[in-house]
Amino acid sequence: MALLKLENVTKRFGGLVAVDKMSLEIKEGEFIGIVGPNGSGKTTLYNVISGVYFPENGSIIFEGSDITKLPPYRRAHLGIGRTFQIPRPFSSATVRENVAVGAMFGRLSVNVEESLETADYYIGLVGLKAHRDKISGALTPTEKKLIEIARALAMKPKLLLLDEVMAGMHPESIEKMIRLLKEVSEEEKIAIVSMVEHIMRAVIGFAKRVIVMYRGAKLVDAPAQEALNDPRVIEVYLGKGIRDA
Amino acid sequence: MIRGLLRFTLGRESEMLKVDNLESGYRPMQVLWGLNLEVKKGSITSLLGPNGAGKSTTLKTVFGSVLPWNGKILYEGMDITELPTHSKVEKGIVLVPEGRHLFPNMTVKENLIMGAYSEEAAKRQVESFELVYSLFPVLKERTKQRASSLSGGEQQMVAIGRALMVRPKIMMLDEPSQGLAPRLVIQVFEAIERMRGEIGLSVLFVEQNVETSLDISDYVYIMHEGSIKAEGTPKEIRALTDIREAYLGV
Amino acid sequence: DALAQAPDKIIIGGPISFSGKLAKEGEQGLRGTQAAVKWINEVYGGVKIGGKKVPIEYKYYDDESKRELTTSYIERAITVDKVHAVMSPYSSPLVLAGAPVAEKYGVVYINHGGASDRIHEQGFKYAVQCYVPGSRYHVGALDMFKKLDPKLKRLAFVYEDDEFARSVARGAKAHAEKLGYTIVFDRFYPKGATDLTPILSDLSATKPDIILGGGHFSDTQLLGKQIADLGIDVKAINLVVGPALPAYGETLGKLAEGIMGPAHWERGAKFSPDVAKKTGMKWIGPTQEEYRKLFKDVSKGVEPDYHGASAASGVFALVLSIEDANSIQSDKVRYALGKLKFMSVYGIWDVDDDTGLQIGHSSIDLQWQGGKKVIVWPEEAATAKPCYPRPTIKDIIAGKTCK
Amino acid sequence: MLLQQLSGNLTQGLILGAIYGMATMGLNLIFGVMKIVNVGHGAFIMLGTFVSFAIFTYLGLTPIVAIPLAFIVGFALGSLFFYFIIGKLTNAPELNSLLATFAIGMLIEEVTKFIFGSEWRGFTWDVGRVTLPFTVLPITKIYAFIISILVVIALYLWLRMTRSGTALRAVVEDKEGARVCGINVDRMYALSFSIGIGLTVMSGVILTFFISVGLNPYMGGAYTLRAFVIAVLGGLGSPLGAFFGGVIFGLVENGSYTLLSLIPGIEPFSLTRFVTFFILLIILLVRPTGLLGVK
Amino acid sequence: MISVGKSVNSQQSIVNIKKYFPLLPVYGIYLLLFLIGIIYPEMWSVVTLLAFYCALGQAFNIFLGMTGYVDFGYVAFLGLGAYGMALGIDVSHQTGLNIGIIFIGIILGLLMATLLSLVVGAVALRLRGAYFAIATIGVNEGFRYLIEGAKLWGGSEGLIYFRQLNEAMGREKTNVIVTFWADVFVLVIAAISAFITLYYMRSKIGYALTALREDEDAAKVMGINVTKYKILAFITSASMAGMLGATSWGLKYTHVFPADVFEIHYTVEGIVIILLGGAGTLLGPAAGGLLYGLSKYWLGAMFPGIQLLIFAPIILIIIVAFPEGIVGTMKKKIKGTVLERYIA
Ligand SMILES: Nc1ncnc2c1ncn2[C@@H]1O[C@H](COP(=O)(O)OP(=O)(O)OP(=O)(O)O)[C@@H](O)[C@H]1O
Ligand SMILES: Nc1ncnc2c1ncn2[C@@H]1O[C@H](COP(=O)(O)OP(=O)(O)OP(=O)(O)O)[C@@H](O)[C@H]1O
Ligand SMILES: [Mg+2]
Ligand SMILES: [Mg+2]
Repeated sequence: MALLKLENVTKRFGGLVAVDKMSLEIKEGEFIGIVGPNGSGKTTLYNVISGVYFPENGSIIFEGSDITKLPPYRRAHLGIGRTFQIPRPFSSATVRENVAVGAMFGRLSVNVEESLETADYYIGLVGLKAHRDKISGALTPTEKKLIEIARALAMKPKLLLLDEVMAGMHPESIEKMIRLLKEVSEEEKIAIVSMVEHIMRAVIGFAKRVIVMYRGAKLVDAPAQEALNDPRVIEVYLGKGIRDA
Repeated sequence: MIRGLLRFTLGRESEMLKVDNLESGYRPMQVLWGLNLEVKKGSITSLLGPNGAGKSTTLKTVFGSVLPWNGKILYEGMDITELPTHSKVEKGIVLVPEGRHLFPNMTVKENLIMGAYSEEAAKRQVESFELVYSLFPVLKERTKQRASSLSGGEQQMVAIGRALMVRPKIMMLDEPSQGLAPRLVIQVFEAIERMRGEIGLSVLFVEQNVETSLDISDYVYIMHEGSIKAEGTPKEIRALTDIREAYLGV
Repeated sequence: DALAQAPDKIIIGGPISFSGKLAKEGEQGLRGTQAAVKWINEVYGGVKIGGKKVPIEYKYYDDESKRELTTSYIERAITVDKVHAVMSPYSSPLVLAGAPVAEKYGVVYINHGGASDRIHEQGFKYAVQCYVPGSRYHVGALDMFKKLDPKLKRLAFVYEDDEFARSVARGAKAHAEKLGYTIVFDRFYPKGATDLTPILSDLSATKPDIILGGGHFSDTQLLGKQIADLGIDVKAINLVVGPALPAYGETLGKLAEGIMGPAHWERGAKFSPDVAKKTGMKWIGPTQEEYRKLFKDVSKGVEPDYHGASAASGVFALVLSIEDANSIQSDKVRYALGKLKFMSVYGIWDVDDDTGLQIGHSSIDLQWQGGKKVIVWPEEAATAKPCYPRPTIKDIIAGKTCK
Repeated sequence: MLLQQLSGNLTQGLILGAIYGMATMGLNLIFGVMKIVNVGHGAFIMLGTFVSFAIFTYLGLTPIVAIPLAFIVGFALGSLFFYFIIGKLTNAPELNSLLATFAIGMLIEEVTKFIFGSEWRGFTWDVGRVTLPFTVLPITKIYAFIISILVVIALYLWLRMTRSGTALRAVVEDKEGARVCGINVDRMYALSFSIGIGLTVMSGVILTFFISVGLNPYMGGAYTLRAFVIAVLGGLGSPLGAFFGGVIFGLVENGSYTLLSLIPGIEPFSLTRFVTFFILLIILLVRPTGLLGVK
Repeated sequence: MISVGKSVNSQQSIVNIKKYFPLLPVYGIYLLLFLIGIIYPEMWSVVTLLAFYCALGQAFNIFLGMTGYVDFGYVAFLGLGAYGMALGIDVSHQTGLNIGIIFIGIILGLLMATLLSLVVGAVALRLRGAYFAIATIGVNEGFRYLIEGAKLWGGSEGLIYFRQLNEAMGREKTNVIVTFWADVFVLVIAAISAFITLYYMRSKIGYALTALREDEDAAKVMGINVTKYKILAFITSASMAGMLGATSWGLKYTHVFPADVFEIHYTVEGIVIILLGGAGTLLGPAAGGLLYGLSKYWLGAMFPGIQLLIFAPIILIIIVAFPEGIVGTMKKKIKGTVLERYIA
């Protein structure tokens, strides 16, 4: 059974069709990369899956049940966790409190003490220990992205949606982060991680399967190397072959 | 050796920007700890380093949106440490900030016009438009579109274009390639090179995209924990394997 | 033993609005009290009690027109300043808010600022009223109109929508019906309204002969102004509160011409020791002119109006009743207040023994004539003849006056 | 008859509404640029009415002279408060500026009381009236209407056509972006605050053309409340929206009276207030950011 | 092994008690107020004033401080509470319930305010920022004019019921209840509100409220039922206001006039108190209430007529000097010291 299934999902903004009749199936245990030119609808797709926006058309099935009309917090309870492309930590709260919120209200919904412990664990994992008790608003954009990752992980999601978390990250950190994601997903049985990214070495290092979006629709859906060597992808997205990028 | 000598003798004329022992931060936290760097006239200089090194803070302090605590910022030999941002812009220093900061409800054209806000720049508005459109032909097709509805890459171009409308002598860019599709990254770097080539602009930029940065830069600084740890031409930096690995991870 | 009990001085006090929306009336009350106290101490020589004469001391606080501060300061006056009687704040709601505190400590509560009948229906033991109760405000005016023009029938009521103005309206309505008037318009406008055009256009359509209405100062100003703006010509206008105050004519200028209003007191009122003697009543306090001088002394030049005179009468009533009781004990003083009937600059003062409701005082009616306030009713007190009918707005603007 | 009443009230309402709108633009400008809810708004309107009063009563001049004067007074006061207080709070939590404007409003009221006393002031400036078939309009009201419209147009043109106006819009859209364009953001803040206060004080003068009595240091409260509602109705941050909001508010406030007066057993005037607030709620439910508000 | 387990357990319970340490200074203040008022009767007049301002701040803070939503129409809940008391007394004064009618009044006040908060919450909480703030002004003003215009509950003439209280409980008791117990109730309400505040702060509710205050959309995606928590805070705060209105206004003044109890000035005062003390902190409203009340009281007693002229600059100085309120700024200063445990 597919973990997540989208059928003909369409999301419009006024005249603009941001996601266009998107159908997609994600099986458990997959690592997926979603790429595509700027404005091709990747973030919008995430917003539709996590419930920030409701689609005009189509349905979203998670673990066999229809969640198309569920509010975002219910989806979080079911196990959909995400980060935001532009980090949105709760600025006046400390890093620890931020991550604890994820644990507290996420899939397992634990009490305050436990979530603080969980938070400490994930803060250590992403390497924010030194900043644990700092007000999160005072961190750099990159550090804020780490908070986002820790917070999403603390939700113990079954499906983790990462939106450009590596952008602006130091190449070495990217490697580390990819390793970490893989480990965590194995340990915690996060069924799949989907990652939107423009940094090809991150995508290649991470994804087994790559979905290329173009103008709101799926252009290519194939194993990573194959997808990124597709001439259409080079044409609309990469500009040159991946090795040069 | 020769290079050092050259710098010593020719420094005065060719030096665009010089940052001397700069300290700043976000009270109470200090981020920059005595930073020194300089940008030569008509050169592309890049500032590389791990996350949290203080690269953005450096640019923001030079620009003035973060106030310097100590040290000096010299621009064409003139002390501009205390100048407010708008005076710096009038003098030809411009920043393309991280996150672009466009005016979302204004059209592309209106955004660009805002760039030519200072009186000096306003006079040369027509000329500037031609320059921007020749560098970024896509923008010409989008003049009437609202900035918020552009794709990320197009937004970055508007941000750079807007900065060009200022008629700057030095442009500072904070991670111009961040969040851009690979195809657009190439375009942006090409644009940077052309700005230098065609209008002799001095450029100081911060990047994570090390390889490309080394490709187009004339001079490179490597920064860590608030100060410069190494500097040199791309060739020199490429040769310093240990430094490269320690601070750049490549 | 009264002698042993006699204090060195009589202390009175309480909150009064110095800031906030009731500041103007509050200040009048304060100055009236101060003027009366000054007279007692300097001219009268103090309050006779236990064979000696003791001065009065007055303590006041600014309640900012707020209930919280009103009750707190009344309590403070009683517990810290140890006042022998509380001087009330201005306005019925604040008087009501403070009454229970005075009750709790069993201290006489001189209500010189609340005209509502209902205050004295609550069973407050220590409260006595100085104003004419609201329900009687417009009685005199109606009598006057009946006398001036018995054929007149059409009355329009346009009052402010609050407790006080409604009690005025209710009293007026009852009396009007008794006199055989037809009420062609009967509407209220909300407190704080800043434009009365809609209600006045509506009123104008009913073609009344007389307009009765009002509530507080600013709305009566507005009524005067907008009746003129809309060119509504009627034979007479009588409004509560505003027209009785000197500022009314200053602000409306010509437009005030011919507008009438009831007042509890007016400068030049014909109450004097002679009149008192004639009616066989006790007189206390300064004469009209002396009072005005005293008032302007303490207020640094402000002209007195009825809010001040009412407060002054409260002080005089208190002094007389302490002397009558020869004690400062609240129950005795309160009993004496009930029995008391006297005349002062303010006129007759007499309250119901039990409820403390003012029954002796009666209002007079004033009219703006030639830019001055004159007393036109009752006839015995009148300083001029009523100007009736009011000139048309057109004539008024052209400069026609009642003279 | 009813129709005549209604058209009379609507005409009056239109004029009043235009003044309300005019009196709200300053509030909206300040909110738009700095996200400051000026709780002391009414105090500045009051100040304007006193300027008008003083010009007329003490100097014997026509209150029209008070219009530019009030603007200058307001502008100066705005700059002063910005320099010493508001400007220091730009980085503090948003609600602090609310507290500051509350205290500033209080200060203005108390100083006015200190100088003018707590007397209810007023004056009568009469330059004749025009009789329409369904109502009578004093000419001063017509002045007020025309001047309000002119001010709205001027503000609109300033924002759209001038350098500083455009810069101000840029600051509204993105502060940091404005900074990199060489716009002196702090000066724009100061400018918008000063102009906002200037407009507000000026609107007090225009208000006296409509209602020249009932002037008192504490009269502002009613206008603050109304201005808030109008600002939201039109869309916060949109000075033009404020104007339309004002017009709607005036029309509803006055127009609904005629209809409500047909219902027996109620007090129609009080209910007009209920109706305006009710309409506000309905509009907000349909358009959560007001009529012309963005996002 | 076993002993280790035990010690862990006992530590746990200590941790739990420690969670409520920050109540100590707050309750200390309220107890002190009460004792001062009792021991020095001449101080009772200050105590009553301070109790009201503290309670107003403390109750309002549950919503405003914790969610960041500014409810300008907050006073409507106090007003309705006052009406609850009025109607309760009006309806039940002849039942022979004696002082029981007071509790009927309080409960009625609580119910009416809660009911209104449910309705308003369901509608207005969809709006954000200043739009919410001003929509609630609309509710408050609309309610006032509805009462006046439709002549509900006596319309603009309001309800006056000192007589009824007298009839139900006799003179002596009425006096004591109206002028003493009403104020004690107010202190109790302040204390209850403080407890709820801390309870919320230290439980998931507090985290949810912080999250939604900062970023509502992000909070939703984190699994927080934003509407639920917002409404929870709104209703709690409103019901406290209902009780406060019932006692501090309804019971204390023994009359209700719509123009007075829907006076928006009280909302502004509430906001001022919270901000002076520090929004979202536990001790803030108490500190703000004391500061506000004492300044008003002493300045008004010492400089009648010009006290506000002095007070306004004081407020301005405080906000420039303590941008996050007195307690908010203090909290930052004492970070890492022992005091930290007692201040929230
Ligand atoms: N809230 C919105 N209102 C209107 N248009 C929107 C909104 N959100 C997204 N869009 C538009 O929808 C399109 C798809 O945007 P989306 O953010 O999903 O792109 P993306 O693939 O994530 O791009 P990028 O790689 O630059 O992040 C864009 O044209 C964008 O401008
Ligand atoms: N607004 C702020 N307030 C407080 N501290 C800040 C703020 N912005 C950045 N910092 C701190 O300053 C330090 C340097 O940040 P800076 O943004 O200059 O780094 P950077 O080199 O640009 O990193 P990155 O590669 O992640 O962009 C970081 O430790 C960060 O936590
Ligand atoms: Mg995206
Ligand atoms: Mg950076």
